Amino acid sequence: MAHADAWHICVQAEPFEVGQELNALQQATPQAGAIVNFIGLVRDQFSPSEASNAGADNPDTGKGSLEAMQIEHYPGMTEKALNAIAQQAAARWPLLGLRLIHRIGRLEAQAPIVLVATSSLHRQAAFEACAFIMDYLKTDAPFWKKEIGPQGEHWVEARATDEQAKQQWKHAQ
Amino acid sequence: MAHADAWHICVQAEPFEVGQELNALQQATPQAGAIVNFIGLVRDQFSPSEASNAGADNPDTGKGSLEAMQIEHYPGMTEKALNAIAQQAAARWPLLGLRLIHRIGRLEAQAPIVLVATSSLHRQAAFEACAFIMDYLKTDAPFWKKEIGPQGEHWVEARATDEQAKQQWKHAQ
Amino acid sequence: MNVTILYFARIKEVVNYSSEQVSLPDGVETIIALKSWLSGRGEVWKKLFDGSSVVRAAINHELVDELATLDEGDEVAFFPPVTGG
Amino acid sequence: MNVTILYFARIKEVVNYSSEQVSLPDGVETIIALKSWLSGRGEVWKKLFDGSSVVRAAINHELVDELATLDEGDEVAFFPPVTGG
Repeated sequence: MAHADAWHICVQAEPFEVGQELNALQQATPQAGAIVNFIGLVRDQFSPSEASNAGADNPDTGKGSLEAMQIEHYPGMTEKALNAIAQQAAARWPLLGLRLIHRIGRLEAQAPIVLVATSSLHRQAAFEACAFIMDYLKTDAPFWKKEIGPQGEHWVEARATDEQAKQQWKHAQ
Repeated sequence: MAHADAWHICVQAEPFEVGQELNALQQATPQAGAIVNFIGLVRDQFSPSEASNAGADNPDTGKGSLEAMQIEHYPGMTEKALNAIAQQAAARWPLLGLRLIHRIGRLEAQAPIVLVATSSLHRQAAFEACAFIMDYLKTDAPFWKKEIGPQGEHWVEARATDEQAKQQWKHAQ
Repeated sequence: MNVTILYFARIKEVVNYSSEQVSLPDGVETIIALKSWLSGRGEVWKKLFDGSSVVRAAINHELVDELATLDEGDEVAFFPPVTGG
Repeated sequence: MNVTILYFARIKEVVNYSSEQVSLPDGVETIIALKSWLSGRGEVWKKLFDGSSVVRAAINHELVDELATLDEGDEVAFFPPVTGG
């Protein structure tokens, strides 16, 4: 926590450059021995629909190639939710720094959506904090994805496995 | 596994550019939804010595600022060990691609030593495989580090926690 | 009691509102009472809050449960389970 | 039986060899027998293999335990626990 810019949380439409973000984190935390980074990307296929919803909007949901993803969020609440998640992680692991960037708006297939990078003295803290932040982001941060393909669009369904992933952190330790 | 260059394992003296490596992995695995990356860095402090060894070579071990790290390895065995670790990870998780780069020779404080990047459809596989590879690398790949400071140098001691981290994968699943 | 209500994602499209300001009658003082009151607007609203799909609620940017109470000037939001990351 | 022995890291510095070719007498056919035979070279060697510090062994690039057997032409390596990453 030596440098003010060791903690960076941002919601933005603009692309980010992964190498640049990791270099910035590394330079802001010169004591770091371990940096772990997660990048979430727009897949080039539609995500599988829940059975209850399959074909409701669009007979083609669940298969076919995806053109883009539209990401909506709740301005004001999003920033608070991301900060709260980061604070929980910092209370649980000895983090030196963090970069958390989530994009919004229209993103083309294969574009990066989210970057979470954690910096710590040792690898275990960096790995666990990074996975923790992603698991909480998936269930607590107000973002919604809509997939757009040649034959229509549909909202991505929340996955039960994401809620389970978060719950595991409550039982751990 | 669509692209031959989705799997890249390398031991090298040269620095690597993290952004470039991650872009290469992303481009080689266009179906990826998740990329997880670990970077191990030369810390700017001496690592703590084991009690049994403290001050044996050098009264200053265990504290003071570190100038550089010298990394020795066992050519021939190293490459085999890294490939074997990567194969174990690929057998256990549905990986789309992997980059594993370990540097050797003299590295200055804060220089990156090792990069492990895993690419998968979903984040859990990418996170677990990346952590698994690092845990096995720490105990199975024949690298040895010597820390060099203003008042001398000393070999880094193996940490019991690294062996424990590896053992946990044998009990899991 | 006056509150602002925001709608997001699929719910915004279903109700065709992104936000509105409403004056609540006496007795509508919790999330569940608000859902019930909004259900009286017609078929679309009734179906939205009939429990067939999950609708999350936030008050002033904090996720809350059904029994959370409303205060004058609150910003309430309704949205589906989140899908970011 | 002729084998090549390699030494790494702290062990290389202690014995002052990085590699050597040796002709083993009959009966020296395992890692533990080789350690014992090398210990006969003097104080430095004896201390190295007396169990006070861990010495790992590999045969032809594979980590092995003390009871692993040697064959003609094998490349044997002795080194401390690894510390990469």
